[in-house]
Amino acid sequence: MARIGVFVCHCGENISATVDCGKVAETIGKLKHVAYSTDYKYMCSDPGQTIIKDAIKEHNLTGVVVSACSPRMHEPTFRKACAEGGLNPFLCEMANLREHCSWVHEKNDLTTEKAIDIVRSQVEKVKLNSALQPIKVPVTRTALVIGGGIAGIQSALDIANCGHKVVMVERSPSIGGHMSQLSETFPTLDCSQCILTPRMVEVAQHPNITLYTYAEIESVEGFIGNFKVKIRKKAKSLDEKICTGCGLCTTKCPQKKIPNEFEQGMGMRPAIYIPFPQAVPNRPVIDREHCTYYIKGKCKVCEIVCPTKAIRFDQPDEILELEIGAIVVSTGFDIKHADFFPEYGYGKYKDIIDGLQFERLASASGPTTGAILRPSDGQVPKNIVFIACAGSRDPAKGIAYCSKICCMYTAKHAMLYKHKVHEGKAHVFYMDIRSGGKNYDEFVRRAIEEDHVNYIRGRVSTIYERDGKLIVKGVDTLLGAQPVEIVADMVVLATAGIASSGAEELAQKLHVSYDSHKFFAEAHPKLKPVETNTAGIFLAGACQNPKDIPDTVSQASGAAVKVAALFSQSELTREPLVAAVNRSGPPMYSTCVGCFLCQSVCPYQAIEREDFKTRDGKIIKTVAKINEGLCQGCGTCVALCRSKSIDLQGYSNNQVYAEVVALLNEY
Amino acid sequence: MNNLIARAKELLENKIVQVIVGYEAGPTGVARPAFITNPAKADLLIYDERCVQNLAVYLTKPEVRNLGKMAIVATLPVMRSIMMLISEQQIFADNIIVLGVSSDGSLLDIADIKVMQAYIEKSDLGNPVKDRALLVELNKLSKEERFAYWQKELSKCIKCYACRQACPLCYCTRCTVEVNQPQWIPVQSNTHGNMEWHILRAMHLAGRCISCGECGRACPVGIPCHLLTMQLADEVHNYFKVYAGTSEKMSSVLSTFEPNDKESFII
Amino acid sequence: MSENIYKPYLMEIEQIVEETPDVRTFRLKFKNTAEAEKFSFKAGQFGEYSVLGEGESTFCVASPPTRNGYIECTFRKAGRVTKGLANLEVGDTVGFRGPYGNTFPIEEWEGKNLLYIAGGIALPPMRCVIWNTIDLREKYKDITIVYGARSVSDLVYKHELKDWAERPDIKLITTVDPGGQTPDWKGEVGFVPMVLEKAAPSSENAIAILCGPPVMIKFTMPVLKKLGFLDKDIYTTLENRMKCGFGKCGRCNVGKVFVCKDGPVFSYEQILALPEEY
Amino acid sequence: METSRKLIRKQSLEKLYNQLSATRKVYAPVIADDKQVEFKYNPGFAEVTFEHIRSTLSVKNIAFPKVENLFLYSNGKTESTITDIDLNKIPEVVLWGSHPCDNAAFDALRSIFEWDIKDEFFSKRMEKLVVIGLSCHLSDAYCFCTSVGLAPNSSKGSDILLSPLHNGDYQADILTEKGASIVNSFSELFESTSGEEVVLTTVKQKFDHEKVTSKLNGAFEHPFWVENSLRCIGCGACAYVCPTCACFDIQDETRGKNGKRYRSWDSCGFSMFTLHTSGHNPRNVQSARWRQRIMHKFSYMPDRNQSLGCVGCGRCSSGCPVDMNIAEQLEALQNI
Amino acid sequence: MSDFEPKVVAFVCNWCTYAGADLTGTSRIKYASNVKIIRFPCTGRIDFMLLLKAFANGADGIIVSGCHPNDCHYTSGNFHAKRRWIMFKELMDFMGVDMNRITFSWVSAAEGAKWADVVNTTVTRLREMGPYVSYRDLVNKSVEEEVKNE
Repeated sequence: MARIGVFVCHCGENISATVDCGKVAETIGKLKHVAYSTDYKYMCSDPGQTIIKDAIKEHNLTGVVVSACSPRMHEPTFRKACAEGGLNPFLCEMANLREHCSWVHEKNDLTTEKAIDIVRSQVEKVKLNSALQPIKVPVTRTALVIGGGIAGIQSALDIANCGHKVVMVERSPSIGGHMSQLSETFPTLDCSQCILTPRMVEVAQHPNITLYTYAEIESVEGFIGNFKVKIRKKAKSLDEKICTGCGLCTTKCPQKKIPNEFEQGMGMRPAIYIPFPQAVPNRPVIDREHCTYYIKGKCKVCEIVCPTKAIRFDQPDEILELEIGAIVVSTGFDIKHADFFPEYGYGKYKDIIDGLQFERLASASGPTTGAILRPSDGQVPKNIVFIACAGSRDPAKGIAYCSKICCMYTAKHAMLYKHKVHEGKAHVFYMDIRSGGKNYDEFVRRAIEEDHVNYIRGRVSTIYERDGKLIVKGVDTLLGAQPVEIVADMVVLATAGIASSGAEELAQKLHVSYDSHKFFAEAHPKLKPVETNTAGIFLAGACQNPKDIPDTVSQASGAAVKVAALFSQSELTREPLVAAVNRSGPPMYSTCVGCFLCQSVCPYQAIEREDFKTRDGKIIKTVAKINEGLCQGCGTCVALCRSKSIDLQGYSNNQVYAEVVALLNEY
Repeated sequence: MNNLIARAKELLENKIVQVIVGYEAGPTGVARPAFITNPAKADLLIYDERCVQNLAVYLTKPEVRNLGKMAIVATLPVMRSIMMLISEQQIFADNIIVLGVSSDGSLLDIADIKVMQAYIEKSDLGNPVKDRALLVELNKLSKEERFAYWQKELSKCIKCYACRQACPLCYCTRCTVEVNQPQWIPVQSNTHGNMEWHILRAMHLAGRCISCGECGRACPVGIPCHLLTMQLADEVHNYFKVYAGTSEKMSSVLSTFEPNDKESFII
Repeated sequence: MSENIYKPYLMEIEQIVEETPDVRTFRLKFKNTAEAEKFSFKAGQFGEYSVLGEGESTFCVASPPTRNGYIECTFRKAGRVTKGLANLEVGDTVGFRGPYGNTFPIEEWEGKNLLYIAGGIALPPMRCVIWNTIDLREKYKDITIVYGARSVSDLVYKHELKDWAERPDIKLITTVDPGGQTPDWKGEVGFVPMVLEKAAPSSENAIAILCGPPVMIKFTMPVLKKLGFLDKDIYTTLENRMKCGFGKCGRCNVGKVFVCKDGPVFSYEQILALPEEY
Repeated sequence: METSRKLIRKQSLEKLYNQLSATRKVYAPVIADDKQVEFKYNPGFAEVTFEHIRSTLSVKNIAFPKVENLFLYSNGKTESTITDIDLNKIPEVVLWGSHPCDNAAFDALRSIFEWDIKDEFFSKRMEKLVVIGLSCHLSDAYCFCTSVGLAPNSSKGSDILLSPLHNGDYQADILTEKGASIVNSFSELFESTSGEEVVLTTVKQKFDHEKVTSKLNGAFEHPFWVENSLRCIGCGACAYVCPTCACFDIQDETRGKNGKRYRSWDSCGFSMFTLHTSGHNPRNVQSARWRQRIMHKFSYMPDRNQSLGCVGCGRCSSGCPVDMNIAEQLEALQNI
Repeated sequence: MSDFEPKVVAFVCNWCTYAGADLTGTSRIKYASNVKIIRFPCTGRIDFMLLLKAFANGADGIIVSGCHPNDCHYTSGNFHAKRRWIMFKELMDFMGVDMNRITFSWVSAAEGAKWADVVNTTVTRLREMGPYVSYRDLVNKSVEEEVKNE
């Protein structure tokens, strides 16, 4: 039965000044199935809403068209009013007579006719609306945090402190990420490890956090609130429960010539190792790739020396299966390796290093215990050149973006150098100084003005060695592109921040989109910077794009709030305006023929497969099925589906067709 | 042809397949699809210039599938259809054996899908030469003349849907024309409704048409409706540099995109 | 002007009963009294009901010929036409063509016991003959009605079921599928064949009329046979798709038999002779 | 009425055509640009072909149009009104030069449309139709009229049957009152017969239709249907080109308040033809649909309508994209 | 043709062009009242058949508009739409349907003025082109076809 009520709003005079609202109500009232039609000065006011509610009851309305302002303005208001009047809120539609009619046209008959056409099309649409119920999706209140850098640590702690369970997965043997490698942090120059390590410990000890290091994501299935995640715990080759972390094995390991990742290759480590002294967990792992036992089949020194007999050479990788409700991706970034710059002679000249290597040099816990010594001969460099934008903002190198952190850390590096080598000279080649941020520009000014760092605006074209010195040739564009040549002892390249290795594979496992640089893509660049296109998966930190610690921590907390909000209820309620693939009885089951082209257009991976089977399990037919938890209702699949087997609630084929016909035909 | 018959016999005798989908000669001399299940009848198989139907249409026909594993005599369009059907998950590569035939009628050795792909890739994937000429002629006409041309042609359409049924890629169990909520395409045949139908069909084959021309050939009233899909096949190649049915993993152009797709008409 | 056999009578909806959330019953009255006077039909016959603009749909006349002046139809909202019907209100216009088809041979049944067995939405096609025989109650001996539905809310004609239950001259057994009962449900719980087997009505001098979904028919037939019913004493209706209703459009035939002309009522004996095309 | 035979000279034939087409609608065969033979209203005599074997489409649309309005309606707020089609407006049409098979098909159609309840739409069109048939002097491998009880010069369904003579003139058999009235109005054009021989093609008999009909009884479950319909792709070409296929669909089409209920050709070959709303389909495979087509024409119709549903024109086979050759299949059927 | 007012249907996405048209309203920028808007969640939802149906029901022109590339609320709906329109346009051109009667545009939620401009240029163009007689004739002739035997 269709009994439609039409309520035409004057909006004060906003609509009635150009549209004859009375005539609209009267004309529409003559339409088939329109049981009630009226106009009123302010439909959104309390009395106006009361008119709607009363009419719903009195005329037993099955649909309501409020002809007023933009639905983007008041649709929620009137849907709520309908619900209060006893009508399913999704049986209410709005005809936009204000923004799309009265405000943009002159007062004349055509404008009123247009208003009538608009209302008529909504009447025809609402007749085909269905009473919808919000979709409820159960939520497993456990979060997965992928990556144990500062972003992951912050998110995990925030979520855990909200009282929810967190699983943190870190692929290296310790959490801490790049921040643990840093010496001091801009703009305050406080010690990075001093502020980070307590957080690391807190993660390890938090009752709500389960930490898996040396572990990676194997696969992710399911959807928001209901992910099924498989985690591969790589074999550490020791029993963590027995190991006391005494470190004896690491000192006795005969294989000691492995470039130390934590030291950015500026130091060596054994095959069984704890990445750094403050590592969490503070237990060694055996690097099977370099371990003599795994290579040659004998050695086992560590097993012999271990006081607790914790070494397990035959330990297999372990696959854990977890039920997860939400995922925070905080896999961080890498920096472009400096061999990307053959013109700068990296690799050829030992004294050209990258920013992270400089961090290690400057770090009190680093290979030089904080002394700035050049790698080639261990001498203190007297003249040091920092080159910003090494790779960044260079479309020719394929990296058009700004890595954002380099300007600041280059200033910091120059400052640290000057603080340690007072007589030394620091030069910085830069393109622009980007120092937006609290106390950031002051920090750079300090480097220039107090520490007398020589800032040269221009690019370095080449570096070559002459007489044991590095000749840095560039231009100073502020001096009219005058050539500059600096004889340096050491050069530090602020190489571009790039997506972490394996980011692409992980994005594919998560069904999250990523940009052309393999950085994870946010759902909306402005309004959903923390969300991804896959509901229930959020981003924190530099896995999205290079960012500094404060930004990373803010976003990490933002992601944590998103997770906490999701976990605030045991069920997730979603607007039911989602797509659905039709179903019917056997033998057809659905008119869907299973071509799954819809799968490739869905930005949300909301289209799944459903098999219909015989009693003995033989597949009769496989058809598409929409996961209501993931579908956002864009309808791209609907327009693509050739057999018209998918339809979209609220914008069904029948509805939009009726709208087109009703806009153009009088009834 | 003898090779084909021998191979067909061998496949049937060794029970590698249960049916050979190929061509035989009908009583009036025209070639037609044949379904050989008995090795003794493999001698009926022919392959020559009369064999024009795109046999891939039978790969999705339930009663043919019920016969068991099949081997199919496959010209280039059939092979491309097979690629499309695999990529659209209608058939599984493992369930069919491809008896490839080259344009001169010799039996190709299509051992597996990779070989087939290589064969397809080195073939001319554009529209058939005679149709190219027709397309050039039509494209030379003015807009008004083309509108008149198609009106005249489509006024002949009787909505028998032979074009649809003959197309290996029109495998839907329910076509849009059979949807009545809403009634997208009028049930009756009239020029306007016929035109809507042919637009719909061409759009549904945009990026999927493998230029076999079967739709136009099947039309009992002689509407060159294959030119519609072929024109789009050309456009797909112009715009997106791809040909349909060249890989089992391919997704049709309308279900994928590149952010930098070029067009010149959106303001 | 000669008769246009495709032109429906225009009927006005006089009354609407919401049987279940998606099943409604319309009482339709002829707009033209001359047409009303000319019109007559018999139990089992069907018609083409139409919403002008949506098309026609085939249902049996659900009211008995013994009640004059109106016809009733009961339909479930499923396709385009029934959705169109579902949108109508009292006072709206419905088209009706008919009556078409054969009838239940109720004259032949006089003096016999009648056993009606229906499942779900298949009670409406039987309601006509049920009421017809009830209205001519003295001509028949025992009347037993077994009616089952998936759940209590799926039972149609709830008020009539109540009437029938209260009548001493009718034995009514209602049942719902396990799980479909409500706390205050007083009928049986179980599938129709089982309930029928339990009730075990006698096949002595009896006719069984059976309508329901194919799966119900499939499992009820053996029970009827076990009870001793002969194929010729079991009646059912076939409901093939049709457009014209009078043997021209070419859709409804089962082999040589036109459901629209030779049916919809068939004895089980006749059904067994048909090829499997229904 | 008593039939009579006259002679009409070639030049007179042209006069007859021109005079007929000057005063009424004449539906005559022409060869179109694309070489297909089609029937057109009132083409010039020079355009009219006498040399065709078969037109692409049959001429059944003259009595059973591919789309035909059944009535018009208008929906008000609650009131609806129906307006009848004025069948008296159906014009008188002369069907010119159609072959005996096509003309016999009108009888087959009549056996459906006038069986039991008379379909006025069809009957009225038939009433207004005068058929001036043309015997066949050409045929091809698809023709099989002789197998279904007809011949290249069968007079069934014609009002006047023209048969070509060796000298280029035509013999005219006047078969009905309608035919006679035309001959009477143009009596100056007709002469007495000359004894000249008619030129007729010979069509080989391929099967015995009575034998087929009797074989079909009880052949419902025969594996023949599946084996011989594998090739069928399930289009409606055969039904739409067939002169006797009469299945139709009824649909509504509305624009604004007003609309029409029409019927349009349909085909039992379509998979959705018998689909129930529930999803159940009594003829759910193509073999069942192919069987229906043959059964209907050669078993059900003879049984119920006392008419064979086939006139041997061969269109379904020549028009079939996959060479489903009905004559071949019937020949095989009589021997199963 | 001076007093001819074309009927125009606009198919727009909810997040950009519909909002942009709202902004046109709040900015009180006037435009031709010939255009009536139908709201879709995304340009990706717009079925090309609906455009044909608009012409079939008497539209003289059509506007299709959504988010600029990269701005899609659903990230990629407009990219898919773009490909669809490329194909549709080429097919229509090939069939001789006048594509000057369809305006495709990207109008963001901030481009209220652009929306008014898109509408006005389209309507001005359509006024010059006159009613879509050839398509309407096609539709009307088709309606008559079925009764040509009468």
